[in-house]
Amino acid sequence: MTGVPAALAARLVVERGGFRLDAELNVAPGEVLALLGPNGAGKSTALRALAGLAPMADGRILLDGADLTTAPTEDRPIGMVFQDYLLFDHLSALDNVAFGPRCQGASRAGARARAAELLERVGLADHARARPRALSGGQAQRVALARALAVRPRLLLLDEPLAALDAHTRASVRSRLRRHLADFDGAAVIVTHDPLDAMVLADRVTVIEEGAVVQDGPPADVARHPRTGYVARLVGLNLYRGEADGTRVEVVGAAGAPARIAVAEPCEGEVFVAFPPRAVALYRERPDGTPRNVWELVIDGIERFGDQVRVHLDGDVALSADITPAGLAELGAGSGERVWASVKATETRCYPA
Amino acid sequence: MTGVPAALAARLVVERGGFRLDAELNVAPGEVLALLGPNGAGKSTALRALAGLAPMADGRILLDGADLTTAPTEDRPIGMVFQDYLLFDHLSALDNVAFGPRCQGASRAGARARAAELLERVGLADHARARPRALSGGQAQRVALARALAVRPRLLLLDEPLAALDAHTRASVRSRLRRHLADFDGAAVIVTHDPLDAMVLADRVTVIEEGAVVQDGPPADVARHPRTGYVARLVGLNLYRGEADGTRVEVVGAAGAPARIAVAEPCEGEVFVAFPPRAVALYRERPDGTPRNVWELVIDGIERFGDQVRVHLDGDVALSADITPAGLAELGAGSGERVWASVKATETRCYPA
Amino acid sequence: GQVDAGGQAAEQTLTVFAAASLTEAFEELGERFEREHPGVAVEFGFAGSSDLAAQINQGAPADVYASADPATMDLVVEAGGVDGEPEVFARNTLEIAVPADNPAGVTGLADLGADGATVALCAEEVPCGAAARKVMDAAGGVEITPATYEDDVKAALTKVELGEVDAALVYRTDVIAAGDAVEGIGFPEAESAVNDYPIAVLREAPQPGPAAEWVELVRSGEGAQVLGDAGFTTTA
Amino acid sequence: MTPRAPAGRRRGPRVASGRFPWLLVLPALIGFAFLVLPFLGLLIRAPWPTLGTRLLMPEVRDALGLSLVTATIATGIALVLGVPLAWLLARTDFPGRRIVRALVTVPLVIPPVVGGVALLLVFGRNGVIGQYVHAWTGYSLPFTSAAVVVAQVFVAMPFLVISVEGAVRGADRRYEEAAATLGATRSTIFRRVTLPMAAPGVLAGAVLCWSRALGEFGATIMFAGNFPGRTQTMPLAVYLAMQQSPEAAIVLSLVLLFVSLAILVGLRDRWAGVA
Amino acid sequence: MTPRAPAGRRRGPRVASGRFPWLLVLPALIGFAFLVLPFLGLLIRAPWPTLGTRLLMPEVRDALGLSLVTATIATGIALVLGVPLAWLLARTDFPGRRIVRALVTVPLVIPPVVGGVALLLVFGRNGVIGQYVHAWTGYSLPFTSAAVVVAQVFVAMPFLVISVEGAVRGADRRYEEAAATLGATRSTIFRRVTLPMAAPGVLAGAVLCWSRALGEFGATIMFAGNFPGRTQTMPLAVYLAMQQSPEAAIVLSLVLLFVSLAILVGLRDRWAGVA
Ligand SMILES: Nc1ncnc2c1ncn2[C@@H]1O[C@H](COP(=O)(O)OP(=O)(O)OP(=O)(O)O)[C@@H](O)[C@H]1O
Ligand SMILES: Nc1ncnc2c1ncn2[C@@H]1O[C@H](COP(=O)(O)OP(=O)(O)OP(=O)(O)O)[C@@H](O)[C@H]1O
Ligand code: MOO
Ligand SMILES: [Mg+2]
Ligand SMILES: [Mg+2]
Repeated sequence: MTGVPAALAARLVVERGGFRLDAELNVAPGEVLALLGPNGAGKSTALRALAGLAPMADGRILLDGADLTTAPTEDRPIGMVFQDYLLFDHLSALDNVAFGPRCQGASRAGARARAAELLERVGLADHARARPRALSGGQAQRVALARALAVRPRLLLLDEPLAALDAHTRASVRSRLRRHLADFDGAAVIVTHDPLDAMVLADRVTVIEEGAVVQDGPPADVARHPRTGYVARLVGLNLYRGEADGTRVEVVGAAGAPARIAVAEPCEGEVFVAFPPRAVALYRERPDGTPRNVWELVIDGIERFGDQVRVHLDGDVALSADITPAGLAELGAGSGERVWASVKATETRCYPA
Repeated sequence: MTGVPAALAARLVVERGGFRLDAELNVAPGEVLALLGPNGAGKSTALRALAGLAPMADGRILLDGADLTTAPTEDRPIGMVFQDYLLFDHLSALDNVAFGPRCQGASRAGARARAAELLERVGLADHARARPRALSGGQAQRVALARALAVRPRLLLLDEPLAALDAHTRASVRSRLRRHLADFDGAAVIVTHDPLDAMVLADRVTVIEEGAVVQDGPPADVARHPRTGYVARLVGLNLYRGEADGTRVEVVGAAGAPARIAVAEPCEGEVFVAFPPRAVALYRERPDGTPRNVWELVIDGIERFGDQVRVHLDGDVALSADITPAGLAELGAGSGERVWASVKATETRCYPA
Repeated sequence: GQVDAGGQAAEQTLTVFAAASLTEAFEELGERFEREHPGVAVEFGFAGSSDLAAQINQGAPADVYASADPATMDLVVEAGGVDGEPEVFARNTLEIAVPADNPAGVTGLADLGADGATVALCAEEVPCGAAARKVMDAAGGVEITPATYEDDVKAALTKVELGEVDAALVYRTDVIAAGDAVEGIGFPEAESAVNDYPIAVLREAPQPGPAAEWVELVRSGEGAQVLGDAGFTTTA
Repeated sequence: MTPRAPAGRRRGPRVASGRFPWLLVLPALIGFAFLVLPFLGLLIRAPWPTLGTRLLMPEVRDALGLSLVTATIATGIALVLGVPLAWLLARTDFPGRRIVRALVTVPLVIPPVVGGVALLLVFGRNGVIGQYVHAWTGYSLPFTSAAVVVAQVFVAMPFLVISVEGAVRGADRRYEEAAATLGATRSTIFRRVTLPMAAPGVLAGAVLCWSRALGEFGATIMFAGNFPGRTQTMPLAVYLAMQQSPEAAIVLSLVLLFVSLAILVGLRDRWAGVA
Repeated sequence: MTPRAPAGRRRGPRVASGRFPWLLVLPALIGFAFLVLPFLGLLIRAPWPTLGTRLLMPEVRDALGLSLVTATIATGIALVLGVPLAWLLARTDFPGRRIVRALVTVPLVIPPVVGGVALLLVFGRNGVIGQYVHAWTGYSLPFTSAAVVVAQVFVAMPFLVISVEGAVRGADRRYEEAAATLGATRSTIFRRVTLPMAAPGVLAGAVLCWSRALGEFGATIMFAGNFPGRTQTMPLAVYLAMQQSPEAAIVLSLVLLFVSLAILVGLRDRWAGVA
């Protein structure tokens, strides 16, 4: 984190119950940060701390140079979308969205006009007068989104803003959100479980696990060089950590026994090795030929996956393989059966740990 | 719907405000039905009607032959996961799950034991004593899932049970849920926005749009032969409706002007034509060669999409194309520019409308 | 402002604080007073004597105080609130009140001590209770164990009217006010506990002139007649 | 009185009502019967023929009017002062909050007549505060219509404060957090979020306060005196009627009751939450 | 009394309190001052030296004990009967529900003394119901300690019913639906979901009810009479003391007050919701 003057520079330390969050978040002006992490990692807690809703045990929040660490919530120039929406049930959708502008001193008519415009933008102009309870889950979340955008925040905090949206609405709200975020010169932090959201919307990704930052970088980097099992699964890669010696990497296998993976480019020391599931070929019999990585593994589970089939395998090296339904039929093996898996060394990527 | 004795046979008619749901749902014993549809289509409303929480204007609910149409909610052998969880905040996670068994007459100890087992199953044994407010969104949803399963329902109703879960938990809860559903000889109806959930979990898919059933069938059939734009987008296909005459299909283009698509297998009359985005090739100049479908289109938007790039195009025929980032770089075109798109006739599928 | 019978605005308002038991008699006298003193309106504040004493001691703007009990009058006198000496203008004596059908067949004080009769007495802290104590002592040790020591004479009387008690020791004025629902039985020992009603002009009276005239009216023959109709014995 | 599913504006009605909830309905019926039986007793015993003439008496009309006006003003004042107090008790944490909350119940526990004495001690012409007011302005509060209102506020406001506090405490705080992120100050949050959410509780508190003010007797007669047309409210008129006969008191009480019932029945279920 | 962020068990404390909410705090302070100033007046005026001797008087101890016991029993009865009644009013829809709700407020509006008369008319020896009880069993309710409790329940239960109804009405109904899908009957839902959710409101209602019962005077004296040790509660003792001097009444009132304050301060913020 050098050079770029950060719009948001924060170290968040929050303690609650047995859980402790200690994470540093930095977002440049106009940048969108995606916060990824497994359930219970502390993503919502981090957003709450940024909003001034969770007390910080330590740390500091700087936004556009101003210290917000102890600023009360209502004085922070933020907009927030909550994981469970929290729409005011006694107000119509329109008045929910107009609430923020009203608080900022807009006239009733002005606030409503802005609210109407934002509802239009999220495709809910027809539901302006509906009460939140009369909205479907997806509609409610779009109103929440509009409500947060209505205050023209300098820091936008979004807790899974697209989770309740159907595929189509999601794509369209996502691209509208992206356009809005592109115009936006403040900082935005968006929590999402969908790697696609992160890839499309975010300029940078910060991954939190158990309250601590485990990885941070541009989405493509993170996708290509996952550093934890969680990230690897998220971006759909098989990931291993081991000791490299040239093009041979010694990794710790699933059973604890060491296993070896051949890689294309030589590397040294502590490294990660990753390869995509579709790079794995499966055979009934031990294959001959070029692939230097061949393991005999047991099928642990089979899932349909789009127009592919994902086969989970266990053994010296645990991995997932994506094959076609036709391929699976040809293989003629089911759960619990032993098969051979091969991966070409050129399909693997090796990078320092 | 013939032959199979339905565990659930229902026609649901619900009217609320300006919205009307009129849908027939049939689920065989042990079968899992996925209810898909855009936001506001009436999926939650359908589940509420099945649970006896929304008054039916007409229709009928038969479960295992018994008429539940007018049965009070508490007498229906159902388990339900709500879109916003609705966990009891004054009870611990454990007692939330034990609530149902207690209502069914289990002893306090027995109910707790069952609850503990179910929490274990959803991976939350550690959080048994936590209050719902102290749980993260994903943890809360897993507790809700356990609570619904705890009553050993004959009809399981799940409203987006996996939406708040992170990729890893999602995969593991999904496969555990699948195993549980496999053991389950009742009927299950699951609302989801994720086609993957539907593919993995469901035996049949019913698609609702604007309160009416628009498509129904095994997941693979629905995925292969979408009948509405919503379903097509959901399963990632470009879909058109038109008049076939042999291998030429006349479709109504985006601008209302007729366009022509060449297909491989001859068909006649009203048909759908579908092809996947990855079957589309993009060129800066008009390509020569075999593809008989070549259109000049305008780039409407570009999204990163996993390790691919999805390009949205508009013109005589609106379509999406998936290409590699390298391909996009080579194409050297951005939003608003004109490019040529080609699709091989053999990549298209044609089926009666 | 106050409007008198003639429709002209009253120039003066005389404020009389009086024990609630005087309500009917004083209202009647008030009408006469206003007739005789055009330009003066009489305003009453009826409440329990002790409430009134407390109000006066806290600076209530009253001209006259008529109490049902010398002890409460003394509270005001001790606080220096009275102009001159209080004067007794009426007396009240106890009677035995029984329901109209007299279910317990009460004829005299001795019957109240008998087993089986449910009796209400006033508590000794209030005037009618103190009087009851005196008559019991005078009757030579008739000891009545009541079901209740009422703290308000009207509460005792109401219980007689409703037949919840067979008898109660109350004032003659109360029996008369209650009409046919209650029968009063006099008894000789009552003479030993006559209750005096004192009246006084107050030191901070805003209208000392009319106040004195009011006291005069109450103590006049005219006043005595009205009070007598209500069951009081009078000094005039 | 069979409980049916409500036509609830909020959620749709239940489809069917299920097993009849005797465990709830039975005690509820007993409780209701207990509260209204005495009322029926009064109705039976009331001297109906005299009711008409009573109603026409100007003193009764004056007293009734005064009661309604003062109780309504008192409720208004109690809302303005009491609702913020309820908020303070429910939503902030200051040293001694529990003691403050308990102190709010003082006027409930204190016998009203002593309450009236206490008011005199403070606001009377010789009172702790009243003496200065009187010395400087010549104004004296007791024995005026304003004193009636003050006595009613004193006696009835605690009901409002305590029940609104309960309602505010029961409201989901996360909505207040959401409002704060939208830039709402605590006052705005309270006015535009907390209060509408707690509306049913505020209405309940206002009904309690108004009814209690309407029925207030002891503090009023002590602090405001018993002057017809100025401070004689219905309960005071009832007290004087009681000097003559219980029947007269019953008639006046019934007049007060019917008017208050008519007003309460006329009130909507909820005032907020309806566009 | 600066409002700080609460240490709320439910949600974490706010980080900072923001602009000081004068709009809320100012009226709250005025309201509070208004409620406690008279109390301070009493404290100033109280004849402290006699307080000790008063407290040692057995009649005072008896009256205090009786007051506490009867008010607590009355509150218990009011909870058992009144909470279901509140549910019926808040959660079901039957013809005339509004009228029933208004009728519940009858005992608030009726002057307590008339309320006592009404109780006598129903439960007295010659009462509508009481005469049969008396004829068959020889039992007569008035003038017993039970009658004190009955009078208190009659006068105080409406406060509980109305404020609990407000709280139940404010509770989110969707949780009740969730409970129904888990097989809970309406009674179970009420007991295990609605009631805990409305707990702050129920507690508030119970506090109101208890305090009102503790301060109840008029209906008690009329229905139960005044017999030391049996039916003489503190307010009755206060009233009698008032007949002799306000000071004596003030001392007794303060005794009652301090005890009730001690008990209310000792109460937890919430009884439910804590494991
Ligand atoms: N009030 C609280 N008291 C105690 N622990 C809490 C509290 N709130 C949250 N936690 C714990 O803190 C951890 C982080 O919670 P948080 O809500 O930030 O997770 P998250 O990353 O948002 O997860 P999800 O993706 O499931 O929403 C969780 O383990 C949770 O149980
Ligand atoms: N109480 C109500 N009153 C009026 N209209 C309502 C009510 N509840 C729902 N609706 C409307 O009914 C329609 C269907 O809502 P429903 O919640 O069933 O949608 P859904 O398919 O579950 O959508 P989502 O995927 O967004 O959750 C929506 O248009 C909604 O606005
Ligand atoms: O009201 Mo009195 O003072 O008992 O006559
Ligand atoms: Mg979260
Ligand atoms: Mg829904």
